[in-house]
Amino acid sequence: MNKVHYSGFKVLKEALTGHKGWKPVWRDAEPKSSGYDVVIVGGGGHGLATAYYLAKNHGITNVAVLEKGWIGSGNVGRNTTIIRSNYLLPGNEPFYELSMQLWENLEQDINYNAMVSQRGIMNLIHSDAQRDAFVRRANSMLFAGAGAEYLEQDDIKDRYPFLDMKNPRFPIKGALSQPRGGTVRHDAVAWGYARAASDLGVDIIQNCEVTGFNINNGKCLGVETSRGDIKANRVAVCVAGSSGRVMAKAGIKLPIESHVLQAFVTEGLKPVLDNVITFGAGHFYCSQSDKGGLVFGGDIDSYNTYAQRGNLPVVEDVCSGGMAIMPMIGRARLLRSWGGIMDMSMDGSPFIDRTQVDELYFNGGWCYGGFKATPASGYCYAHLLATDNYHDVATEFKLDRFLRGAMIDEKGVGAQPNLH
Amino acid sequence: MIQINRTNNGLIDQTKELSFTFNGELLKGYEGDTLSSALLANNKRLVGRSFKYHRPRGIFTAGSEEPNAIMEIGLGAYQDPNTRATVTKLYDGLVANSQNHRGPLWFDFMAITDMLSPLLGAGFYYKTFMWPKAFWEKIYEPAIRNSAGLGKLSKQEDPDTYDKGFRHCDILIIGAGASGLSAALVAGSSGAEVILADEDFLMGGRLNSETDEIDGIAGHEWAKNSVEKLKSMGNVRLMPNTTVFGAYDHGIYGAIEERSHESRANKEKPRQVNWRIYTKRTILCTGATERAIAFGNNDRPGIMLAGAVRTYLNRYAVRTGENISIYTNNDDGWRTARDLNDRGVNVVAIIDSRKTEPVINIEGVRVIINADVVNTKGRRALSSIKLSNGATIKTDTLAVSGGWNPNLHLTCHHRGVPRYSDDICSFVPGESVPDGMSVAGSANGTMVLSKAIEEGHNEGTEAARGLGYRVDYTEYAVTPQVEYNISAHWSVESGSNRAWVDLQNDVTAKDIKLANQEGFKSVEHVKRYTTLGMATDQGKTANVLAIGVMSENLGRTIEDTGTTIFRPPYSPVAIGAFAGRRRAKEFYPTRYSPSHKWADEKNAVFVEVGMWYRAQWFPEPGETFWRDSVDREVKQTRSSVGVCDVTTLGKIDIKGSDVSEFLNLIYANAFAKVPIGKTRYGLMLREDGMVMDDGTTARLSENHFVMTTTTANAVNVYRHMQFCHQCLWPDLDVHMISVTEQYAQYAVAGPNSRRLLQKIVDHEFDISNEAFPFMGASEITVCGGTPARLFRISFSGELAYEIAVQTRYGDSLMRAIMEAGNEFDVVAYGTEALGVMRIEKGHAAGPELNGQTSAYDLGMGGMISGKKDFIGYTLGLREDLQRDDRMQMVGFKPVNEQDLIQAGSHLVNLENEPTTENDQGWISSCIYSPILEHYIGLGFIKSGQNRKGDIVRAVNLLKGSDVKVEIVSPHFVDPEGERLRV
Amino acid sequence: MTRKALEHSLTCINFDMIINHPLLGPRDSEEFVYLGSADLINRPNWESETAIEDFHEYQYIRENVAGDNVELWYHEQGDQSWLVVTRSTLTHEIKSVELASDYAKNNGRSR
Amino acid sequence: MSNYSLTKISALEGARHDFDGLSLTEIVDQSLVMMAMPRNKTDKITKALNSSCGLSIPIIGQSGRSDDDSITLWRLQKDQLMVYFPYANDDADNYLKNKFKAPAYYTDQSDTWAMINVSGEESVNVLERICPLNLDLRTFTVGTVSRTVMEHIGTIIYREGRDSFVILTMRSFGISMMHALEVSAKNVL
Repeated sequence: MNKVHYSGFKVLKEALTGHKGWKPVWRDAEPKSSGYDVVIVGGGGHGLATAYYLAKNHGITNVAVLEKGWIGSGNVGRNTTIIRSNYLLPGNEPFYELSMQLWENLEQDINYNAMVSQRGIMNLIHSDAQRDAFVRRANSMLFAGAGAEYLEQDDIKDRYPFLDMKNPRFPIKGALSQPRGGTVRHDAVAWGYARAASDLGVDIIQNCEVTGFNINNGKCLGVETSRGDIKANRVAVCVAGSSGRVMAKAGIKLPIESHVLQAFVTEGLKPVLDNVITFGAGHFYCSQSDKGGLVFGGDIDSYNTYAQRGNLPVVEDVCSGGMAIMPMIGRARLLRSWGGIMDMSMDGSPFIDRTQVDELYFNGGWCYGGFKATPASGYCYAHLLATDNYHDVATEFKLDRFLRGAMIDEKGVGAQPNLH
Repeated sequence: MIQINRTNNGLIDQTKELSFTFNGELLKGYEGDTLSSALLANNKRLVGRSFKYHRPRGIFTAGSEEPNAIMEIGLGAYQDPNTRATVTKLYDGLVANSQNHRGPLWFDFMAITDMLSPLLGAGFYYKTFMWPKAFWEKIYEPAIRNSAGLGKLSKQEDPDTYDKGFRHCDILIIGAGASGLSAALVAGSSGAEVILADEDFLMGGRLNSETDEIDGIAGHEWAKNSVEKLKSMGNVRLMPNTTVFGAYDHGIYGAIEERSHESRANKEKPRQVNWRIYTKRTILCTGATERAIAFGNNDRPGIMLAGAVRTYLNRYAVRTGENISIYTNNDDGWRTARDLNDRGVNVVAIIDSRKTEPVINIEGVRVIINADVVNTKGRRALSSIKLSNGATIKTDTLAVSGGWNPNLHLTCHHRGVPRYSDDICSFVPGESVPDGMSVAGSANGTMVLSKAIEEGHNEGTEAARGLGYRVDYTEYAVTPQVEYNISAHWSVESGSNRAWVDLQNDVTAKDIKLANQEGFKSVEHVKRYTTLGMATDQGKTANVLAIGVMSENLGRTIEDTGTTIFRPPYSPVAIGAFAGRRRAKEFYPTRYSPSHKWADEKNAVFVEVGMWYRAQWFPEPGETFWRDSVDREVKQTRSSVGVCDVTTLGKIDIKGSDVSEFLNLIYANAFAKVPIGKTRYGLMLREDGMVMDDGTTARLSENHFVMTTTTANAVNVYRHMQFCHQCLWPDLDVHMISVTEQYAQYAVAGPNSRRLLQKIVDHEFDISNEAFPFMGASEITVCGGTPARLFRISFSGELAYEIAVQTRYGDSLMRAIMEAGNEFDVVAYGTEALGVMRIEKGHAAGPELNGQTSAYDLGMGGMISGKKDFIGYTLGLREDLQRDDRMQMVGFKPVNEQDLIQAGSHLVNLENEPTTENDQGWISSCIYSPILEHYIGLGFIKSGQNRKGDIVRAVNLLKGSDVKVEIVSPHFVDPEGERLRV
Repeated sequence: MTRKALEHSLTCINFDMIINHPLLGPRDSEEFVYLGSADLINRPNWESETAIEDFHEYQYIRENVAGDNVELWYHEQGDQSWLVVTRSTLTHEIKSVELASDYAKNNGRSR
Repeated sequence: MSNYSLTKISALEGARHDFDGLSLTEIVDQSLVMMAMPRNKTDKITKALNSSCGLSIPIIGQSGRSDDDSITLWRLQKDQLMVYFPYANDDADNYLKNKFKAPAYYTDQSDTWAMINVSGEESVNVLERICPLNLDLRTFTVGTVSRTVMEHIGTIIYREGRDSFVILTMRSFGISMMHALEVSAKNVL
């Protein structure tokens, strides 16, 4: 295949020659009858990243990524684009920190501008109890080398004069900031990984829905799809919100429920917000995209659903959260809303693991933290698939942890997915 | 100043002149105008600049689909960015400014980007700006962000208020055009509860824009009469100015009612009301939106939709130019020529892309059949057009019609998929629409007026009958049948000239082609790669056109190409409207305890705890620092007596013959045999073995218990108990009711607490240590016969009681206690002193009961009964929860007593560095103990219960502190618990 | 804990449907709190040999069906009854609603 | 005897607000008692209520009145009755226990609730801004009683008459509820 290297010069050259030289960003491949070393089920961010790192880090290139619809049509295409590594528990923090480091070098690595923008993320603090909890979290971050800063009231007021510092409900007493946090152009992550993986020989097969698994005395030999059977030495599922549906075809039940998370964007506005503001107490977080839209979200709709749509009270709840803390947004208009299906696990933390079926592997349970995890998820999943060993930062994401009582429950709300 | 483009008549009041300004220029319009009709009347053609290339743009439509004429309206904090001039009702004093340009509108410095456009094609930014690495955030991105975006937010608090409301009906009719009105007339006549909503301030829909006759009178007259008829029906509610923006589950619809006219007159009144409409049936009569045709330079001011030209002419009495041409691929375009001609406006030419006979014969108008417009000229306004046959025509306005697209958005809000219809060359509602919804009129693809009216009537009848209403009203309005013929025509080969598809986001046919060439073949991919349809108009004029262009590129049927998914809102909604009243203090309701007024008089400093306002401390004169007050409150309580309002604790009355058995199942410790008149501490676990809550439960009589929970968990614990009863043990005779609000409850603590209470409690009740020992509970009377409950329990570690009276006496009892306590120098203490004393005593609370800790972790493993089933028993036995190297709760004190320990610090062994690997635990709670006169803390450390005496580092990298602390017992004060029992 | 518990009690009312209460008729689901699968009614026997495995399955493993889900809703701002609702997770259509106490008894729960 | 005596205060200290077509008034000196009906006692209770004062147990969502109209029964829950009646003393539960002689568990709830009367021809127009229930007279008939949530506050609403409602919220929320009603009135009237 003939690769195209992206650069300013290339863009200039093409501009002068009518853009005739641009090739498809990735090859639209047909399933190989000879089969694959690894078949990855799910052409979202995690699946495409896994394919890329299998090829790049482990030299495994006889790989297919199967996507039911069009690549990036899942949660990587519908989220609030935030990246951060500000976790509390040792089971999580080093993993998300690896992810952050991979984000920091992504564009040069895959030669695609995903607009990784480390504009900083700020968690607002309103009470002493909340401050103590955030100090504990900040130290987890600092112990892991992720970086964290405490912002005093005055710093916040100077940077964000439009925040309601003296809100009678949520007086802003300070904030925990991770300067390395930020946002990424979400669709571009899928396209960039697809392009890089495709260039290394990975087959990306769209409109190819997995309808079953070919399992013979406890061993997975391949998948049945809407485009015929595909042989595979190893099958790696990572289908986020569809985890329950897909794994059921292999007869596997999971500690996961599917819920919908809505997100919202306003009409385009001139720059007002230069970082990510998280207002946990009011269920609201917000950033501004390069196009000028305020991108914001809040809580999940809290009932099991596979319907990619939410309902009104969440919209109202999230917007009132926004009004409580930045009352200037009252006259900004909500332009679009969308719903993503979240694979909510029983402790709010993910799985990257083998299953009871040989050669069938599972990656899921990302809740609404999946986007920021994309690079590390692909990196560690590829590591497990290639070496059959858990990557050092992903040793806790096992499916049997509830049986052992080794939950990774950041919020401490227990086995109730809609509260994580 | 005269409005040079204003003609006669129209549905406006030309006797009521209104003044407004556009970019500082004072202009006039009339009552009934929109901002756009008034601007056109004043011959304002250039009204804005495009998003990406800053191209000069003019008014393109006459409705909510407007891509170009979006402005900043209002001043200061009242400024509304991105407001569509086409739906803004003109009012006296309106201030409008164009947006997204540097320098004056007529000379935008940013127009340089238009010159660079070859570089800036679809997705160019994904391919560059990567070197050098650091430049993206420092240089490229800020530059992009500043040139992107549209209107400006004022950055001031929104001064307007908003409200919310709930309405219910049998039949919701969305859209008050011909079909909507017909549906409403018949549904209304049946007696059904009907709501008729329309986004326009004037009901009638297209009838107000056209010259059709209905029942022998002008269509807009018929609409007016129909509205009057509906007004007279008690069971019909008309909601003009109301946009139904979303279809939600089970017949719930979201709608925004615009009331700016009211809020401008009276600032107290809401600017908008967010209605939640509950309906059994819905009839969607939202009409259709016209689309353009993509040809070279089709974006110049003066090029607009043919239907809009008619709207301005017929409804607003505005001619959009002096020499107007029409370019169409359907019959409807010809009506524009006819209407203009009838009103004496010069029509230069009609260009029809079809091989067709003239649809309407108009004297002296040049008709060019089977031809296309390929290019246009005119920098800031259209001057001429070039045709495919080589001819050039001078014209100042080009009315374009590419056909009409049904407004079927709401049929897709439950992810229904529209179907392509060759008859109208557009998408029509598909099989699956939201339950209870039907569609009528042009929203359903029925473009012929007479049929649309019939359809509305039939759907109205159907809906009413379906709900069991009788329908006698069978005649419906008649109008001459006018056919609508169209042949698909999406884009014109226009060589090097750009043909615009999405006017607001500057997406051209070439951009779509490039996206396809680069492998973006799904309509969703194209949308995301080119940003097509993602502007404030949500692609209302662009999407279908783009799908047509894509299908041509890829040689696919339009059906196969499909559409993107329509999601709420139908048109953008102000965030303030969704928030409604929930702002500032009104974000949540507020709960006040019975002693609030008294505490306020005592200058208490309050904190919000689960909506309750609780006193944190009571500053005395001269106390400047909060800890002065807290230390005093603690010392005085421990040395004599203190009083604290604990009304906010959850209280649950539990009655029935099986209560003991029930409590034994929901508490981890034994509860089968609590004697009457005794209180017992209870530890409640979640099923996963983690601690959920703790509290005390007293047995007042054989079948009557009263439980207390923590303030924060009151609701959850009650819910959990209801679950256990109704879902797990339904046959137990147990009846629960919350009495949290029924009783005011005060803790009276300290060595003198008994002596104080003896002055309050009626003397027939003996509360001596012998008669009423530790953990006693009793129903008594106080202050001369007022019923009360007395419990001898202690959170502070002192001799202490909690006394409860009916809330009506709460204020009075607090005052009485304080008065009776004078001789003991009684002190009122708040939640901070409470916190200090519970930490001195080693009681776990919020920071320790954080949902991540088990009874064993908290050192309460001994309480767990192994002899019974209870919630949390079995899963609490899992191997990892039983490991003895888990983090266990202990106390900490600084090795150097001057040192400050900080909550949130992590713990590492002396020889180790602060890293994740070396992390041993953390400090959960930390206070200065006025009794011990140094800081003490509670926290969790691996194997803590066996490490008493060890010295470790408490590291807080965030605040740069690192102190040596000793692991000690959490019980700092009176570890043996002697004081409780005296 | 306080703030979290407050969030808990509020996040739980974040949905909007109409639930046809067997005793009260159609009610906005904003009055309800959602828990999850009605399997939570079938609490295992603590004395069984495999108690830990059974409780693990009971507490953590979910059918997570794409289709009709039998689930528990609590009418907190109503009559405080727990309901067993059969609802499609694909369309949100509600097929049936019954009192959890009846459902529990029919599934052999007593005391 | 103790030397102190206590004086009682109602939740809203007798607040009253009048608007054009609407008045909001705190209801005082009314008592509210919850009767929990043990399993298999329903028949006995039914008989006792009837013989004591001619009350019959209404269906859920409805109310019933005693012969002399003084006592109102609200049926909000399967195994519970709420008794709403004019009584100002501190022993409302025992008073009813003795009056009814019905074998139920009686719990005084008089101080659990703040009680507000909303009356006037604008009542429904004002209430529709905060009340999700359909208050159309044909649906929410006189005598209908229901629990719901208004402005995030758990509420009981009882229709006394065509244009007269009783709104109950937990006592500590009383001020917030009165505020919500005033704002509705200001926005609408």
